[in-house]
Amino acid sequence: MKSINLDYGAAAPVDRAVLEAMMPYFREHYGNPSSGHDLGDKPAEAVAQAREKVAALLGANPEELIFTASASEANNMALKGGAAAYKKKGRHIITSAIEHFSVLNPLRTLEKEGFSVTYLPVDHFGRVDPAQLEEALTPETVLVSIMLANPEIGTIQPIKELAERAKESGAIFHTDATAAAGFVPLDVGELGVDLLTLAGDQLYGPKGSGALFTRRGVRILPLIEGGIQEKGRRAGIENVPAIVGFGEAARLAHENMAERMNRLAGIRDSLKEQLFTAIDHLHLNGHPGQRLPHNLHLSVKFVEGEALLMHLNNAGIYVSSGSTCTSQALKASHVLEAIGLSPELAQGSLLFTLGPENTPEDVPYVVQRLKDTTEKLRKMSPLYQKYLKEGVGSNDQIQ
Amino acid sequence: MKSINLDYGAAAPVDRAVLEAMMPYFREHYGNPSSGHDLGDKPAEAVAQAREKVAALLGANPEELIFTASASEANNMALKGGAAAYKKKGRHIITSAIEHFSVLNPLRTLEKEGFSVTYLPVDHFGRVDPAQLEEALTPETVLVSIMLANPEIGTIQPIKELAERAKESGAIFHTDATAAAGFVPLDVGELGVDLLTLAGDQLYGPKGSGALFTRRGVRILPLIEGGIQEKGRRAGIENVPAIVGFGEAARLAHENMAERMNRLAGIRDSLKEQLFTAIDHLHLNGHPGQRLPHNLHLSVKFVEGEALLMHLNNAGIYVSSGSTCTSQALKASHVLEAIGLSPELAQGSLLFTLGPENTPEDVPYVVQRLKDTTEKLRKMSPLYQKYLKEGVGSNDQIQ
Amino acid sequence: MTKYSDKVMEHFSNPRNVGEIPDADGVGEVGNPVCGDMMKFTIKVKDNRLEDVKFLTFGCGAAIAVSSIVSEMAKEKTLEEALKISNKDVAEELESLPKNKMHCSNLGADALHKAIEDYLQKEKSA
Amino acid sequence: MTKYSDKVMEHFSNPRNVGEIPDADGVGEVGNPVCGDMMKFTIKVKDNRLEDVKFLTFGCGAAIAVSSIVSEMAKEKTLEEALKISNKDVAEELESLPKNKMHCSNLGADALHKAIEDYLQKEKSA
Ligand SMILES: Cc1ncc(COP(=O)(O)O)c(C=O)c1O
Ligand SMILES: Cc1ncc(COP(=O)(O)O)c(C=O)c1O
Repeated sequence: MKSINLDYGAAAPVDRAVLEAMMPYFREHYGNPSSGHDLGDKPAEAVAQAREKVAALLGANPEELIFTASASEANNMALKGGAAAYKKKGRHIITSAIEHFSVLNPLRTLEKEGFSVTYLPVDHFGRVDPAQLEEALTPETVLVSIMLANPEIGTIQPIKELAERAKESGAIFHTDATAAAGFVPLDVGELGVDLLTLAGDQLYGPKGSGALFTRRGVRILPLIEGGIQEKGRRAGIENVPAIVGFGEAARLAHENMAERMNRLAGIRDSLKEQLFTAIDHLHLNGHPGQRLPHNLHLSVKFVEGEALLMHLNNAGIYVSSGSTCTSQALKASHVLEAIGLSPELAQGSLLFTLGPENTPEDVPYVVQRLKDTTEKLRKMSPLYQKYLKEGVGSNDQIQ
Repeated sequence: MKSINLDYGAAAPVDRAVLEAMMPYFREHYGNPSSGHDLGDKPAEAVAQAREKVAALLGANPEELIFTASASEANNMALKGGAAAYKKKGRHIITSAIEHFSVLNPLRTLEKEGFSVTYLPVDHFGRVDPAQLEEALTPETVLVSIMLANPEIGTIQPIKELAERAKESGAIFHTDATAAAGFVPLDVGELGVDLLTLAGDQLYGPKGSGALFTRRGVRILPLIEGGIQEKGRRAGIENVPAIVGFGEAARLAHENMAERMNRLAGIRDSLKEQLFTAIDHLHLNGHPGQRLPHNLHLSVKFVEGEALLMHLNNAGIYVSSGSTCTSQALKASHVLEAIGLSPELAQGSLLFTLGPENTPEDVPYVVQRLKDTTEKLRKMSPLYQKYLKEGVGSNDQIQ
Repeated sequence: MTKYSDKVMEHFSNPRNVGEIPDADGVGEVGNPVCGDMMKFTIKVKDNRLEDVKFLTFGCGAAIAVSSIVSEMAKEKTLEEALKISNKDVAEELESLPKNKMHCSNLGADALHKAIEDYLQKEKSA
Repeated sequence: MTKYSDKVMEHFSNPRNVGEIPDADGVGEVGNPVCGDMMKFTIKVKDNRLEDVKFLTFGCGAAIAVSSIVSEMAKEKTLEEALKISNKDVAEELESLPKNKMHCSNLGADALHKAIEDYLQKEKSA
């Protein structure tokens, strides 16, 4: 049977070259980088080199990187650690309504601890308006956290403009670049951000690798305290193979950025065109231009996402959905709600994240299967039957 | 050249079978365990199986385990999360003076936040006295954290007795079993602990794997918030290969416990005996009987640890020391201070942690090299020359 | 993938009694797109028996399978028997459902009962 | 391992002038075991020159190498020249030391100077 993954945002295989780079650090150069003897030398060197490679991807200094075990950890550290470090200055934080839960949930906790948080709305494309940020900033605002690109609808934020506003107001600016790093050129200098989260597993590196860029001079309190690894900013023995893999994945992403972007965007665009040609009543979500090259997000009107997903799954096609029923928490995507998508379209949402194993040849098969599935499900959809009879329900959409 | 690692506590190679078990999860079954499609199935199953294996090592229920990326993370979560969950009940915490920094440093932070912390002393063997714990407990005490075994001096604590006292007083009991798990039979039921930290890399599993046992009904607030992985108790995509490796390492440790203990203790005992026969003025640290089977800790009188370590290193023998100069923070070990070791003996301390690649045949070579090195360094030691002349300085030790 | 039993998967893949009876004797609708599931049952009654049962469902795999199974269970039953089909009966018939999908098993019987009540209501007022 | 230069490693492995001059003209001791390093320099003076310099050191690799290098630098120098040997001179001679070991480079010159001052003190009171 065919197996076509179109959900690489959920997980991607570790790149072959990356895994090869990692292998010697499991059993051969297994030492502790902090050791006072030779067994620590190779691992320490390897970590230093990986730090340089990840820094190069971001245009950062290697010392400005703190390695973590995940993007979630880096986000928690940035927000809780930043809030703790600057709380004497003020207790107001600004974020957007479409952040990942590893940003939103730490902020909920900070709210319980006496911080106030402003959740900026986004437009129908999922963009935060710098003017709205400017309005929300107060002298009490110590931290602003707005993601670089949304992993679901793919929309890329005007980070440079947003960071500028924060800086003018004297607030620290954090951006969660987890979905973007490796797929969009990034330069922390140009962006003007103070803190930036990324993860290795999103750019074909290993799970268990993440980092927080922390601009020199920006203070955050550590989340995991103990030993003096990462200069005391994140305790625990370095996960050397994961860090090495992260470094190599970052190097490859940096070197092949343009080629990867073009290849992925090419397949994505052809998938989009062919789907919209083959199937009626599709609705594109996210920004038409300012979006991740490997991301396509649409709603299949009149049907529900889990049912789509199950039929596609049985045809060896793997996607995800922001529907209520596909979420383990049984809540429709907060991102789709924030862009003002109707509940019905949110239920029929499909997320495609393209990755290394996709080819243009995948497209026709996927289109045919989604067309068949959609027809089958619409045949039993009370909403579609109503639309056929009454002609309503098709244009009650905001855009 | 020979290469004899006697510092496996710092890092050990991933067991060959463990690495083999991990391999399919990097590129083949690379999916996200939370996915709504088939790519998540194998990874989710593998994580569930690993959870059972680690639980079996501890006599715990699988649902009582929260996977983390390190022992440090688990300790931080236990202490900060436990303190936050129970702070309405009281703000007093008890620990010992010889805990790992990933326990001590979070407690320092909690002190800044208004908790008061009692640091129980230890005797010359490094043991906490249950009667002293009983005295220190107050109705305000919400948390007690005492390690199962010390990674440096190897001393094993009377955890069952200590946990009983805490329980009687209504406090949650946490034990850091990082150094002990896999080398000492553990049963959370019998021990009566509420929270227990362990790490995969200490038992020949991969770096980046750890867990916190959390007894059903014991509440701790999460450290890393976001997605609902680990039932919302620890966010971030599961590091599937690391978790699989941890599980397999735990299974092997559980199955081979007695054999491993005997083998390691056998080599350790012979190393100890031959060293004490060959070299004068050695001083055994830690408990003579209640200690980890793979741990030997001694002080070489009149000489400094880093110099010993460097000479041994050049002979392909890798050990560590609690001396000032071998610590990156330039502080002598707080553990050696807590057991009342004189500064001079602390400087000359050597830690041997035996591991999988050690054999009885290593012993004579190590003994000969340490003897040569000691002689060479004593020849240039002002303390030794003074002792030779005046006969003092040899017995100014407490034990 | 969400772990459904073979029976649920079979009904999801090949749902029975899909559609809408044009001149139905009773119509029952439950749910709405906000909560993710919506079901519409139409029934044809003859001699106090459910001569025909059809459904339309907007919803997840479980919702579709539940609709199909309920329609099968109900067909040819007397109205009294059909009204007695409980959520528990449906759940049993399904063999198993993941915990977070259990609410779907309720929707099916609810929609069927609504359709029957609609028929009885019309009968009364006729 | 802690990154020492080749020169430091060479002196650590083969320290020169180890020992204690039995009838020394001057003795200088610095440091103590608590801070981890302790050095004792003994000197023999002839015609205002350091005819012999010996050291005993309890301490880390850097401390041993520094002692050895300082003893070599001082030997045969006049007392005035030897007193001018600065921490900076020692550091340069060592080629490099890890940052957290820089304090060791100070100890060597300090101990030597103390030994010379001890000699000068004795001369004065003699
Ligand atoms: C007892 C104990 N606890 C915690 C830790 C921290 O482990 P990690 O550095 O893997 O987080 C160690 C490390 O050796 C340890 O020995
Ligand atoms: C934008 C963004 N931030 C954070 C995360 C959290 O990543 P992880 O689960 O690896 O910690 C994700 C996960 O997909 C993400 O897309």
